[in-house]
Amino acid sequence: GSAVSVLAAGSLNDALENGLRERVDQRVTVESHGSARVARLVAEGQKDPDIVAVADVALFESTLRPDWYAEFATNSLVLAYDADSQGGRRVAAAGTDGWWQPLLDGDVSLGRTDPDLDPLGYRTLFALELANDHYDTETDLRAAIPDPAQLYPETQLVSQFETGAIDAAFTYRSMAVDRGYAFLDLPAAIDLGDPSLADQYGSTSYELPDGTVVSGAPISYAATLRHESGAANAVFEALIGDGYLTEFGFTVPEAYPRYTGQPPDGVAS
Amino acid sequence: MASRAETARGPDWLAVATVLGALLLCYYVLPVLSLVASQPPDVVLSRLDDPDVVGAMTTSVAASGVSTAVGTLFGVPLAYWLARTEGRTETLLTALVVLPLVLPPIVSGMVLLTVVGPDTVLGGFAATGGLPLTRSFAGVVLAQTFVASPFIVVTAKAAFEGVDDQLEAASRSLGKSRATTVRRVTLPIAWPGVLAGVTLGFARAMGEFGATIMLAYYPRTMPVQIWVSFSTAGLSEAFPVAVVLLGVAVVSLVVLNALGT
Amino acid sequence: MASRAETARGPDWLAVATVLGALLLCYYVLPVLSLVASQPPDVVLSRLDDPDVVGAMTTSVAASGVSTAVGTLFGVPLAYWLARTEGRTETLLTALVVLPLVLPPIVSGMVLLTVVGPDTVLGGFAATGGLPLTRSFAGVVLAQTFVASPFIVVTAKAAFEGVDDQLEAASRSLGKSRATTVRRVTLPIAWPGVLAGVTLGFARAMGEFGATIMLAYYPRTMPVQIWVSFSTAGLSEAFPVAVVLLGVAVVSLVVLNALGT
Amino acid sequence: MLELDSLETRYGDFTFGPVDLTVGEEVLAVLGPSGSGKTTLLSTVAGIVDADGGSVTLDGRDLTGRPPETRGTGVVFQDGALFPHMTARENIAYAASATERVMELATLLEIDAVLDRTPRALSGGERQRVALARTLAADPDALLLDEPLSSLDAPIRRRLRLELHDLFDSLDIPVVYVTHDQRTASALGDRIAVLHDGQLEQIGPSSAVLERPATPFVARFTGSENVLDARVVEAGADGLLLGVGAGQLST
Amino acid sequence: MLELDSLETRYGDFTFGPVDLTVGEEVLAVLGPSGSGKTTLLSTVAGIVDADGGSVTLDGRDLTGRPPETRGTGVVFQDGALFPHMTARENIAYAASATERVMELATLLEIDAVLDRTPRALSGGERQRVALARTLAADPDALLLDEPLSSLDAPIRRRLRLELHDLFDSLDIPVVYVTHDQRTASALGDRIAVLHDGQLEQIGPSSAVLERPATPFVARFTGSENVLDARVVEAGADGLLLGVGAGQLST
Ligand SMILES: [Mg+2]
Ligand SMILES: [Mg+2]
Ligand SMILES: [Mg+2]
Repeated sequence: GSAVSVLAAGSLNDALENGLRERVDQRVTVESHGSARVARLVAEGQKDPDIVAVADVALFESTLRPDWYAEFATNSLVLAYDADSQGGRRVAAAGTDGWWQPLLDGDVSLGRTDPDLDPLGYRTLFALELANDHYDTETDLRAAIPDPAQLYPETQLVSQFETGAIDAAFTYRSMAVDRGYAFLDLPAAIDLGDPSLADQYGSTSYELPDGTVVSGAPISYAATLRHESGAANAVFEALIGDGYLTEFGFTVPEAYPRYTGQPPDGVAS
Repeated sequence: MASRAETARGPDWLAVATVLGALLLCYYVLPVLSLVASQPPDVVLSRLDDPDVVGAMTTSVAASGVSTAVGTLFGVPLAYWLARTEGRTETLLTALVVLPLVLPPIVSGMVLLTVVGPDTVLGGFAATGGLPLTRSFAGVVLAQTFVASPFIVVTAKAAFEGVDDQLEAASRSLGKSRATTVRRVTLPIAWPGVLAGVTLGFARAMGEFGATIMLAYYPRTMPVQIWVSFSTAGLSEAFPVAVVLLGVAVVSLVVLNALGT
Repeated sequence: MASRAETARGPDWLAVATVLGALLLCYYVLPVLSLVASQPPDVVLSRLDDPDVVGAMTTSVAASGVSTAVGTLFGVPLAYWLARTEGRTETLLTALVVLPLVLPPIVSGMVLLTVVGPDTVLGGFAATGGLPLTRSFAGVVLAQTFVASPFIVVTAKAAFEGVDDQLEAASRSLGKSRATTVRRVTLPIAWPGVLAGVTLGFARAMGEFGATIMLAYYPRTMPVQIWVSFSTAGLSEAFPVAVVLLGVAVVSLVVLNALGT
Repeated sequence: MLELDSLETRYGDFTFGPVDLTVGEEVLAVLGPSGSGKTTLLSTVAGIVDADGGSVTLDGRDLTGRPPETRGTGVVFQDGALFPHMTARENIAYAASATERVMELATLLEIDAVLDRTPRALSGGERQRVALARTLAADPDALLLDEPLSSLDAPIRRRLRLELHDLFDSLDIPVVYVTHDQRTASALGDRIAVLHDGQLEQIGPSSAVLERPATPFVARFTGSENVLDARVVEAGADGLLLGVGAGQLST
Repeated sequence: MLELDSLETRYGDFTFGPVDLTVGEEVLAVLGPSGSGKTTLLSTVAGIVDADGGSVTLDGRDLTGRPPETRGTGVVFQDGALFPHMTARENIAYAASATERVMELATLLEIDAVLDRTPRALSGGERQRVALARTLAADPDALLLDEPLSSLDAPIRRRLRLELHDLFDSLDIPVVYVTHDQRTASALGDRIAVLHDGQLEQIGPSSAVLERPATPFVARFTGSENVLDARVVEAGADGLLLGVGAGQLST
């Protein structure tokens, strides 16, 4: 039969391409864009995939409103650094407990993505705000560290980082693992990776240009099945269930997959 | 005339021009060279064993070939017609041909989706007929044709305008149809310009990414494959594939030009 | 000759060609029309009050203007030089000029970063001199020039090749320097072709997105602004900006052609 | 026989015709200054431009609205309009049905020696000979010539004019020869038609037109010098009193 | 005085020269078949192509390696090389330092009437006259002509040849006139140089070269017919026994 089409968040691309694909017998075509774009492309009818997977549950509550969805993995923020650069080595030396100090000192060129365009962008701001309390810093990190000059579109951020133009960048753990970056794991209290800390994360927020306010929440990947068929159902099951995700830097909590709304009978059996 | 030796020389403009031209050439070559040089040949060659890369290569060459052929088949008549039309109609229609160039390819792709997408009349009709216009080879060709064929039209039009239309009148009064006239008189004279346009169009089609990714994504072309490699594994995976693309494109262009002359 | 009336007519190739050309034109126009028609004029006009859109418009026109000027200043001499060079050197160097067309623009941007990025010799030097080559107007110009100027070079080269080089020999033996010769003899004769190339280059620069977003992102050009609008608010925000881009591009192209002729 | 019936063509502001004209197996020289519509006349008859009214008939076949290639009207253009990418031989062979015909015409027009040259390498006279050979190779039912001698230098023009005269005599088809040169018109035309501003001013045997111009324009254009500008001063039963310059003249 | 000293130019397989040549205030006709290097000779002297060896001196100035525009060598090209986007007047004015010079040359070359035509509207003879006027307008110190008559029809060629003869007489500069036509060479050249395969075969006063060809090539090319292909059959003390065709000849 024809291939099962998956439209997925860019950060899932490696896991789906190189993990999921070889675990299923069905032919799968994976297409990836930024999560926000994935949601818009489907919402506005420009793409009509069998399965949609996004990096932020919020997109399933706002832009795209499927009847049901399954959360199937979490991701966390890490601070990737370029071990070949002086700034990068400073970050590494400061370690999990002190990484913010060299950033404050200004001798690290930091990169992050645009909070207006990209969940990774505002999640970085959340992490900085959460770090204030966690490390009990004197300076407000969320106010002191960000600088518009650090902003890049995601593609450019990665290219800049990989070509050594940036010493350190906030990124998803999965991405750092996929690409073999050197990175610092951040404490669970600030890395947005632990669903049990949802309330704590929720104390932070960011206002998008259109006035929408997004609140801090665990980075939870969600997927929905839009067109049921034997093949699509099987691929969906594999996508949300199989253990391949941890190999690619994701975390699959005990409670996952977790359903919101009523999945059809063929799913979640 | 003894004063001849004193003829004002001023700055040596030829040298200045050569330097300017050489600088631009360097600006083209340096990045490409840096790309090629940074990839060890064996790494590049190993990509030729990757079935994804080979598939993308095949799709790229085939789709660029088809969209160049389509652009030529439809575009050369359009160019001819524009060249033989005068006044406001010509200006207006030529402007329409340039419009696709002005749109960023991703926007072109989005807009094309509103015309040939799966839930449009055209797209739905074609899909039920077994030829889906998106996520298909046809989608790749449609995207590439939209973005690349205007170069064929604009360049071929300039070439046709260089052919004296009295030669066509002469041919026809000798009893030859317009088709024969174009084939044996106009096209041979305009050929170098038409071929230059076809070359530009093919090259642009090979490099097309934005509209392709909106309209098709599958089957993957080389630019999409580079994108996938980049987004799964970063530059170190993407650049070797880009070098393969360059190699394939150069070979194709050489073949195209050899066939064309 | 009574048999004249029976001269084989066959299919009416002119009609066939006209239909082919018209179909392609429709393929260009339909999406653009669908884009423009879907946006109520007042929605489009309201975007002209948005400082982001106005800023992007200014950046786009200014940067495309500068990169077209740079492409012309550097590219026309290169085109002239290529046209007057023969044999393998010409083939090889022309191939180099076409290479930037073959690379997907995002890849071009990535590769350019390896040459003019902030941590490269060139980029670092320029940045300390106060002219950063990325995330700056200069970055936009560099991206657009890389992607768009090859069209100027290839088209102008074809135009120069149409000028008999004996005319240049004649001019110089009349005591005119090569600069004067090019200015008063070669360029005037080749002008329509050169102008066509400049038009193509400007249009392509206006639509440039992939390399620009890699090299600059800020200041935002219209294509970047369209992308930002789409990512933050979807098609309903992006398409009106795209219509503004089309309008601005058409006006600029008309002005460019009026200035050029 | 070539018949033009109320033939009319409009080009922007310029209107050619309506013109009625019949040309038998003879040479009609159409004489007129530049801008008088000579080329429009030929182009309309040959179908290179579309007529806006009237009809063209050749040997009884109605040509109106037909494409040029089916009309059988051979045209020789002012500068030859030779195909630059073909040799002289290829130019002629393009129109000829057989190779023998090429050689035959080359001999007739004395261009055997230059058959393998490209148009660029031909002299002006050679170019026009090749163009003529090419047109004749298509076996036209009527021959239309658009000032084929005007770009030639005087000596070669005189010589080719003589040869054309003999050639036209040997052809048994209507020949329309358009020129702005009165001498060429009288040397080649059995009849002369004078064209002015898109209208036929006079038509008749060459000698008649040149000796008895019907209008002041014809007189002036064909070189008669005894035309005066006059105004009617007084019109009586016995004739007109005309004012000419400062004097008067009565008829 | 124009002096060529061991001048040599290579074009792929073809080598022109080395040639030594001195041209005073006279007309040197360079006669040779196509491919013999005539155009290369002129181009090298004018600096349009670079010499690979030797030197060119004009009135004592060493021209070697200089760009064409500083040489003072005026060139008239085979087909005129008129600038197509300029009228005849503009072509001449392009080279002239003053408007009066344009009118003066137009009168000298009898082209006053066609000054406002574009090159396309000129006859072949007019074109070459304009080209000549344009070259003279630059006040050259030497005049180089590359078969300027070869694309003209015979009658106009003969006439222009006569005029050129008088014109050259009135110029007090070296004139090098390149042609493949023996008649033109002898009509115009004070001396004739015969070029063959890039080498000077013979040079001397016109009559001498034509009457006493120094080599079989010169004899054959200048039209002497008494050259025979022969092979040495026997060489004895009293002379050679040559085989010619089927017969024999002893010297
Ligand atoms: Mg036109
Ligand atoms: Mg060349
Ligand atoms: Mg020659």
